[in-house]
Amino acid sequence: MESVLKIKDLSVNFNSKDGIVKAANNLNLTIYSGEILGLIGETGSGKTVLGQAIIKILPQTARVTGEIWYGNRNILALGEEEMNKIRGKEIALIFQNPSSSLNPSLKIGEQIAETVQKHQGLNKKEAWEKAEAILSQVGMPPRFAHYYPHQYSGGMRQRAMVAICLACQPLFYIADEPTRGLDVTVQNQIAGLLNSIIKNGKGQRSMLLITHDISVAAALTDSMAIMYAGEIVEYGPTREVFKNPLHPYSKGLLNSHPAKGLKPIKGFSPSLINLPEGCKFFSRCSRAEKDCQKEVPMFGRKGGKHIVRCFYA
Amino acid sequence: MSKKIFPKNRLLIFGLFLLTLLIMVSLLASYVAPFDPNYVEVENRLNRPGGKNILGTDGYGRDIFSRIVFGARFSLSLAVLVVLINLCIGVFIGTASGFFGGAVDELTMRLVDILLAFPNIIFALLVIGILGPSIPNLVFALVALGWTNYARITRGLVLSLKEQDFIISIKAIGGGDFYIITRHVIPSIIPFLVVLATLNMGHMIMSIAALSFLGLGVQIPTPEWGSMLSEGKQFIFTHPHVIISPGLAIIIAVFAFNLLGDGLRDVLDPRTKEIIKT
Amino acid sequence: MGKIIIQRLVISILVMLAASFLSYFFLYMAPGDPAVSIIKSQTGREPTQAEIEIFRENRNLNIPLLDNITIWFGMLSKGDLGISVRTGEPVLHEFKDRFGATFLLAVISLVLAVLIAFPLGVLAATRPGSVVDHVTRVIGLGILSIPEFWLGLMLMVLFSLTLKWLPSFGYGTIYHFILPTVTLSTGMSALLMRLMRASMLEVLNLDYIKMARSKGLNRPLIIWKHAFRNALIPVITIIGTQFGHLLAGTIIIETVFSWPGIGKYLVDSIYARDYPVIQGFVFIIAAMFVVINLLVDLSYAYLDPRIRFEQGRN
Amino acid sequence: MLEAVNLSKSFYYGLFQRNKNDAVKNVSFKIKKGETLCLLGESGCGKTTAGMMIAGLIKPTSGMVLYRKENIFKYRPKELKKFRTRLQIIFQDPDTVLNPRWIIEKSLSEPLRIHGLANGKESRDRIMELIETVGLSHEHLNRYPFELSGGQLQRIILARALLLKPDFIVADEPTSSLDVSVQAQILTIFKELQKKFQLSCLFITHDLHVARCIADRIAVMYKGTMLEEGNAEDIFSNPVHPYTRGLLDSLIIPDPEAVHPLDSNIPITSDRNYTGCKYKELCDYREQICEEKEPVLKK
Repeated sequence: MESVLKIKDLSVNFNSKDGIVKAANNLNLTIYSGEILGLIGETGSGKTVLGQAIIKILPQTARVTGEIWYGNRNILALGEEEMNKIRGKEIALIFQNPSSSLNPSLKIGEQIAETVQKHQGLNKKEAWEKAEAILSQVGMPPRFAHYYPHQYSGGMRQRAMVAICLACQPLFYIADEPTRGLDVTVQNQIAGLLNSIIKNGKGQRSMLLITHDISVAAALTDSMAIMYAGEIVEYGPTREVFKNPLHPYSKGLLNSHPAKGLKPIKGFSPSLINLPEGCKFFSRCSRAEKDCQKEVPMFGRKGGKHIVRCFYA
Repeated sequence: MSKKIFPKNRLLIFGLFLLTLLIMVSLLASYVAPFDPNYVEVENRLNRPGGKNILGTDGYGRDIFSRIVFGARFSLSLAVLVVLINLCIGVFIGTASGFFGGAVDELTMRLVDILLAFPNIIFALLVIGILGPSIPNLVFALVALGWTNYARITRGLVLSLKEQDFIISIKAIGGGDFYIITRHVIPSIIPFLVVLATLNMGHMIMSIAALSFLGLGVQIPTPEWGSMLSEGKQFIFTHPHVIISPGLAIIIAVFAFNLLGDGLRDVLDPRTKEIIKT
Repeated sequence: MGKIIIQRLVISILVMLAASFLSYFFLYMAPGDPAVSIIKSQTGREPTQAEIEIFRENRNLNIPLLDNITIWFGMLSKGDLGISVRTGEPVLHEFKDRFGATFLLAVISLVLAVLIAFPLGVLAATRPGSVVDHVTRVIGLGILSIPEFWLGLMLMVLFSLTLKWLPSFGYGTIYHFILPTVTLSTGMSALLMRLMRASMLEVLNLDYIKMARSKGLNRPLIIWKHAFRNALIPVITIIGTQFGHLLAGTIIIETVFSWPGIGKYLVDSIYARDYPVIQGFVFIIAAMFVVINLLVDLSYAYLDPRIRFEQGRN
Repeated sequence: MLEAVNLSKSFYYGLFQRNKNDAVKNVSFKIKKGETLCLLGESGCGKTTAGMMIAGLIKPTSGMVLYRKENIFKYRPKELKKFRTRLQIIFQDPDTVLNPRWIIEKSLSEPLRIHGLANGKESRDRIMELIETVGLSHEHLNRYPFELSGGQLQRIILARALLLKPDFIVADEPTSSLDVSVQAQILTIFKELQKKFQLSCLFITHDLHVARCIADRIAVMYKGTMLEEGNAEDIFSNPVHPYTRGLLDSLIIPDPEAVHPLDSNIPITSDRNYTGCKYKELCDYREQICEEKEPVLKK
């Protein structure tokens, strides 16, 4: 399989009054064409930062180091102008919380059309026609193009968000918690929509699905990476990770789901400001030994593509 | 980050410094002022700044610096008085109306809407124009409309607080209305009121000065900044120094309050929760 | 939408009723006999009993307050605001003659203020923490601390007296406009600039701006189409409420520059205790203020579709 | 223990209050001692309003809430204050439940102060005991709410709720703003405490997974009405109402081997008030009678 996006040693830090927030540390990740890669993590694991780093819309206070290779271009080295030719056209970001991510004073049709106008050089009328076509593609009547976001329900707003991202038919999608805060039935619909976008892409389209919800990850993703305290602790094909989670955190995370036993992990996640030395999961881990506290474990390969960052897994 | 916050705090501290200076001056006016502010010396009229009268003398030969110093006492205490009365009325009505809602709320808020629709100064002009210029009338004119803004803002704050879980949860624990208002609601809105009142101080000083300038506020022989300007207006083309320094005094006082209010607003912003603690 | 207009109209009518009621109420509370003071101010001597009686009869001062108000509303419904004691002209005429000058002064100042404030505010907001931002912030705060009438006097001293570039007062040529409008718009633009900056800063931090960036739109488009429009909404409301401030400013500025508008006339009438004029003018100004507020609400609704389509919640 | 009888709440809005919105309509249920009833439904179905009425914080338009056979809305102020010690409520978003300007200890001891039970050492001992029961330590007492994570705050709130030794808890989505691993912690503690103190509970949630873990009985709500009520196991193994069935079918489970019936069609429903069954627009089994009458609950 061909790789679409290669993330190499990516670190993201923020300066804050209380110290440096290490939101992401030395991330390495490859996304292959045609696949949905799930990035699973809880609040404060740094997963949202990664999505915004790829498309370079982090706030100016962020310090980003490393490389993000998109094809033969390193995104982190590109200028704003070149980036604007990629954003929305080749890489699209589906935001969490569509209620605040849609511009309240512009019609949905306009919000889709402006992207098309910008990237495909169409005039306003053609762009609007396109917008209506895209809306029906995501299962909404074209007349909804003339409505404002507040006239949509929560689920429809998320659809509109997907429609905006779909406007220029990009090949790479980043979906940031697309199902958070939605009702069960609507969650199912949005998951189905995202799945169909990638699966109908003839193996050309791929997606980075950022989520905290392991159910959604189980249903949609081909492979998954689990993040804890700014680091990826485990990566592998979804089925294997679920069948045989190797990292103690991954095990804990899966087992704490109500449908899988509701067995809690003890302790609390560390703050991203004062990260401990060595393995970040040390203090909560039942299998930890002394050396875990001294150095960060490297990734170990456990057969095929399944890798884990733990000395004792 | 620290770099961004620094100038803000510096402005705040500068405002505080100016204000302390003003308060000291007005409290110790009789020690600071070199002359009696009302001592008329016709042969010394309209002296230019310099010499024994630092800021010169006015049309009656009175020492301008001394008049400004005593004027500070007058202008500041009058503004403080008006702001405090407004604050008390406004907070009382706003809290009652926001917390208990219902028909009383509906009525008071319509009244506030109506009163707010009146331009402040025009209303004051109307009141003073008919009742005649005097200090009680001036205070009445500025209070009659002034409380509405406090009431409106307090009500808004109380309304949004009332819906917050932490207030509802106290209710669920068994806390009564009086307990909730005095222990949770009022303390939560105090920072906002402090900012509002501070910024309003500057506004009041200017309004009082403007009315006095028109001859409708503090009356002429009294050393007050606005009335000094009103008196000095006739000498503007011959002896502009008569109106320059009282104007600067107003600017300094208003600027001090504005700096303070603006700085406090940044510091007390509820979104920067960390700061409230310190 | 219709609901809002109806609500506002009801409030507007109430405001105007309250305005006229208040002006009457205060008239009755006025110290001393208005008849005496008015005749005195006209003739310059103590009035005789007969003169007072005639005056009272003419001015309906002998009948009770409520009846008097009814009469006034009756006149009002015919567009009659009474007759100026000072000039003997109908109040409405006096108003019409002077309104143009005031209106021009207010509108030109407002336009000038907006033209200065909006670009500066946006500029400061798009570069938070920069030199431009800090300078505009401190200067803005400083300008807001200057009393308008004093600024007017200072400009007069500088440009008319010292430099002799511009006329110090009066009305007529374009040069006469410069000092008053500059004076009025200075404070206003500082205020609007600060509001614009704050509003813009808030909007620029919202998710939909990130969204617009992620679509590959370029910066000017994001700032003006996505951010500015939404940032404008709260500023417009303030402009509406500031109109009262502007009117108040006009009154004082007109006195300073001897501008032949309604403000100066109102102040002169107050000095002369010309009650019908005070009453009538306050009423008209309140009415104007109400209309402006109504217009602001409408433009607000135009800018913010959430309000335009509001079906009524609460 | 506690009984809701035909609870209804309508909100009126619009010019002259012309429009009416039935947030809750004729909801009835009983909760026995030590039992957990789960009120299950999607956002906007009226489950929170129902919970607030049970807690006596919203007055119902009609119907009543019986606590130990007494209507709580007929209580005199003194009785109501007593009732407030018997029933406690836990909110969805722990970040907003404590006064942001107070340290944790002050907020924790507040119920004791309100009811005049705070006597220095005794109150402190009770707080210490509870704070350890919920897995925190005394060092958390001197912190401000913003310094603690959502999970820690929810533990504090749990401790505060138990301070007055209540026998009934209304829990309104207590874990829906928390991460899965934290949710597991809170739910585990919650279950332990419930057993230990013999608490009855009305547990409001939209999460079927959570409902399954925590409920003895489940009541399904949709657009303000109750569609189905029964034992938790029965509801999950044999749902009767088409809506409940649809809900269970659309549930995504955390198992990549499972077949997920993802359905990307969206039904567009209207919000208007209408006659007949509330679910008719989406129902596969719709018939003429559904248009005309609103069905009533039957065994």
